[in-house]
Amino acid sequence: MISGSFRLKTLSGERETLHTGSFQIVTNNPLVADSLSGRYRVCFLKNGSDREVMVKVRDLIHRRHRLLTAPLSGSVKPWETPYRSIMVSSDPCSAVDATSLDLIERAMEVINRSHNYLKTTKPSIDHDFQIVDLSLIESALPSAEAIGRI
Amino acid sequence: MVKEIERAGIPVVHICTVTPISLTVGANRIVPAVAIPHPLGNPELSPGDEYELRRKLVDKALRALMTEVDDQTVFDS
Amino acid sequence: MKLELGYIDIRGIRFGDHNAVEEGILVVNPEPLLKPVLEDPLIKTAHFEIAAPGESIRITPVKDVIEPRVKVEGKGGVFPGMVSKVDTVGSGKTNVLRGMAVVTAGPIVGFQEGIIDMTGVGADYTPFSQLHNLVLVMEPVEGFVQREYEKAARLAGLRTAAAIGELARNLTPDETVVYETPTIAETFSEELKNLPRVGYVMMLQSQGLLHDTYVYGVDAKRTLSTLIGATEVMDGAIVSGNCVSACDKNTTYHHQNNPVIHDLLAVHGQSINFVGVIITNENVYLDDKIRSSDWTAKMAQYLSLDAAIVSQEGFGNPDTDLIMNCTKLEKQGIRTVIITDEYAGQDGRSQSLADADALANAVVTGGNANELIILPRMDRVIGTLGYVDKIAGGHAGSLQPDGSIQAELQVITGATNEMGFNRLSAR
Amino acid sequence: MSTYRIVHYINQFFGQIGGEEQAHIPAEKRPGPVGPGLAFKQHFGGEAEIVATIICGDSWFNENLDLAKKTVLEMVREEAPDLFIAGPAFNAGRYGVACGTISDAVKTELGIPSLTGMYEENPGADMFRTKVLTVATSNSAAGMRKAVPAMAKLALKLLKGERVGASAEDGYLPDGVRRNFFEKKRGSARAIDMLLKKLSDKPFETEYPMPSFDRVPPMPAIKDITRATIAIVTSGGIVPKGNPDHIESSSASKYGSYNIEGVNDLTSESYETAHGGYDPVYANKDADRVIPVDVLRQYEKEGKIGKLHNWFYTTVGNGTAVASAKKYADEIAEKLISHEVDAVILTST
Repeated sequence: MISGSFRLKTLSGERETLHTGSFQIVTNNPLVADSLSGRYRVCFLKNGSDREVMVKVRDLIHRRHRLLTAPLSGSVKPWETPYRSIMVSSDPCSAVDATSLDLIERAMEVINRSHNYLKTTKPSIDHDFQIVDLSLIESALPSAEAIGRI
Repeated sequence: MVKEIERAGIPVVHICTVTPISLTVGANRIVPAVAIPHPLGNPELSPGDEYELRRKLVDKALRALMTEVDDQTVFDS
Repeated sequence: MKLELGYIDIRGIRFGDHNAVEEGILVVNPEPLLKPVLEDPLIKTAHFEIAAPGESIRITPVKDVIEPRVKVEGKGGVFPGMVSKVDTVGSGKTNVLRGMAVVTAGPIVGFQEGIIDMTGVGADYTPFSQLHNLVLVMEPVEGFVQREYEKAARLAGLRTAAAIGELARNLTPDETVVYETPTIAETFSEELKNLPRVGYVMMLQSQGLLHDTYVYGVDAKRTLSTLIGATEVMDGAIVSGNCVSACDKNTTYHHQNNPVIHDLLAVHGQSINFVGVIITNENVYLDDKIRSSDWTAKMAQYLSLDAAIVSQEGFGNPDTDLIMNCTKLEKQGIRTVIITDEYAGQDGRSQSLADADALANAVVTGGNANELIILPRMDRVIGTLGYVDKIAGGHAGSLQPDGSIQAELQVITGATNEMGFNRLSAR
Repeated sequence: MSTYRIVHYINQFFGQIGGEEQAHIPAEKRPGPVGPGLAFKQHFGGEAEIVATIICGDSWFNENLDLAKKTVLEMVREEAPDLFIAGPAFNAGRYGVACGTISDAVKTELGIPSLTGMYEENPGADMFRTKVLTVATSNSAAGMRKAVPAMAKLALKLLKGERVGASAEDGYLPDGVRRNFFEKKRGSARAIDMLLKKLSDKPFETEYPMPSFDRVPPMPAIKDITRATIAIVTSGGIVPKGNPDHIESSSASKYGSYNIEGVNDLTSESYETAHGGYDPVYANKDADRVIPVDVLRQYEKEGKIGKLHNWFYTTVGNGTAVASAKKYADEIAEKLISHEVDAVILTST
């Protein structure tokens, strides 16, 4: 698989075209780490909070990585689930991606607000939250893998 | 914040890494910065080179302040 | 396309020794109906319960709500690609058991929400309190795989609704309404060409387990935005596989009775020219969002639309799809109105949406899903209250010692529907 | 049944003392209702009564703000009312500001529920609608007949502790709090109505206004930069080491002003960032990377700029969170003007 960004030579100079195949998944979900680490690059924040996952992703975006999946994926509300998995490009682009930044900042606002809510998530349903989070990030894999395939 | 200061009658140059955001918040004179964690620096450079980089950005900002604009303008060269 | 809906009004449901609709009463003999349900190895137990409007009954956790129908004339059968074989529906004649629904209830994951109260404050917020509900309560076998059990429960509901609908095949409808949609050529006819060309962009939740929607049996997340006939939607082409976000998920009943389609057809030929329906998905992968919204805008332009109504499903990242759809349409000069709901916090002071754009200047809201309500104790619970404490992580709904529930509106099935099914709003 | 006690605030005109020529009169208190207060009486249906009316000149209130607030608050306190009503002020600007100011003060300082009324374009409306329930009125006193019943109805709700409906239901200006209510039509029908209006370019009202993105015309360029005083403002959260003002790391509720007289270079010993919105390592190591004090000091010495203003102002803000910053941005702007700053370099992370 080719990774990184293609550089397209045009008459007006060089410009970036497409982020390609290579991606990483930032997660605090042990089930995602277990299930996907073998096949993909997974950055596992063990015992990390959903907020810490977002901070990690935000810092990557600041370092010019591009956000590939919606940070608030799923309709399980951020104040319900402790798990979050986000896909980010493995390699940096040439500039900070404004859309990625906008999305992560808005998502973090929602998360910040949600932490004012009472947290009573029970361990017995932990595994179900993990399964749903895994399913959400898995739903992005076919699209992510399709790119760069010729 | 850019808008409130400019509205009060003082010209503002906004040094900002992500220019689309600067455009959204309504800055009129915009100078693109280096990176979010270090808008006016680059830790990979030697201290001398980093100062030089910052000096050039400040020059650009001062030039922007001395330039008449009638619309939002990005000073990127 | 021309679809004739024959409405048979159901005024009550009772158990009996046979299955039939007799003078507006649905008589249910559970055994033959439950037999195919229980043949699924993943379903451990299944039984029916009956809930009528005004009764002191709480149904929870609700998975889906389905209106029983039967295809009497024309191509295809009910729920094509799911229950019947794949064939284009939306024309001919379909009989509808109006005033009732098959409701599926029971656990799928440990944090499920979805409450239908048949009386009290909660009943005001869910349209399903007004229906005679035949509730199919199911329980999975031990050690089930959620994804497989969701499918089993989904199909059980749809098949049961189909079996009930079959009872109406030879009945004479109480009311018959004909819905007709034009071809593209007809939208340029003499009587329509001077009316504004209006389209409907219907967004479908499509993100993974508990968040899926199926179009003719196809998982919507693996589709590009496409055109579908208004009467196809009315005739069961789209079904819900969505189990979370009770207040703003579209149940199968919502799709069958899509209010935007219904109301647009009602004024078609008078104040507007209803050109067509575009369905588009809400995926997790950002490039999919960009591609799907691009495609929506392209198709709207291709249809030469002047205006469009965009309806959303769910909360959070679908706000991004919603804003993308809206702004891309507006930038092409297509006037839009969007229908959404809000998560403005319990105090109503937070930003309502996770995305925003000045071009989205015409918004209809289904209300603030975070608003707190107190649901009084009910005499009878169908399903289990075991999830109420865990509903939405335990703090959006919690069971009080007196049996009442303090909850955010989001736990109520259909409360803030984003197709505009309800009268609820916020300012 | 005892009736609820209300104190009513009106200006010299509605107090029937006189027009603009009497606007200088200080606050005075009279027992019972006066002017519009009499109209309120019939709408209270005996459940509430105006026990006292405070009449105050608009100029006197606005020109002696602190004294006026203190005087009126004292007059209200003496009556120990259950509710305070100011106005309605319609489109009278100074009257509107006075009504907003005093009802906000009564509410926050005396803990007495308050209510006012004015036209939506009254400057007082913009300033106070999110603080005090403000019934929407027409732009002139001709609208009294409509304004009084709306205000009276809301007053009784407040007195009885009943739930306040949504702004569209109870007729007050949107106050930034989203409240649910049932519309007459379902959402899909409302969407079609709205679309038809939008299509025919008729005015329509969105049910959820998006956060606004207004623009400010650019100020003229600096003619002679070598004589200009330049100030640094940053949303990058640079603060003296230890964060003396405890600026929060996100959605900060305050800003800091810090003196840099004699500071030629920001070092890791003396400055850091309080911002939680980015990786702080680089800024903590050298805060000049966020605010270029070193370069500007050098330029000041070289005469390339007139002067580097001796204070810098710092906030914490994500690029996208705009609205919350408005309040302290106004305060910062005020300080900059009073210090005769000619231009600002604003840096964001």
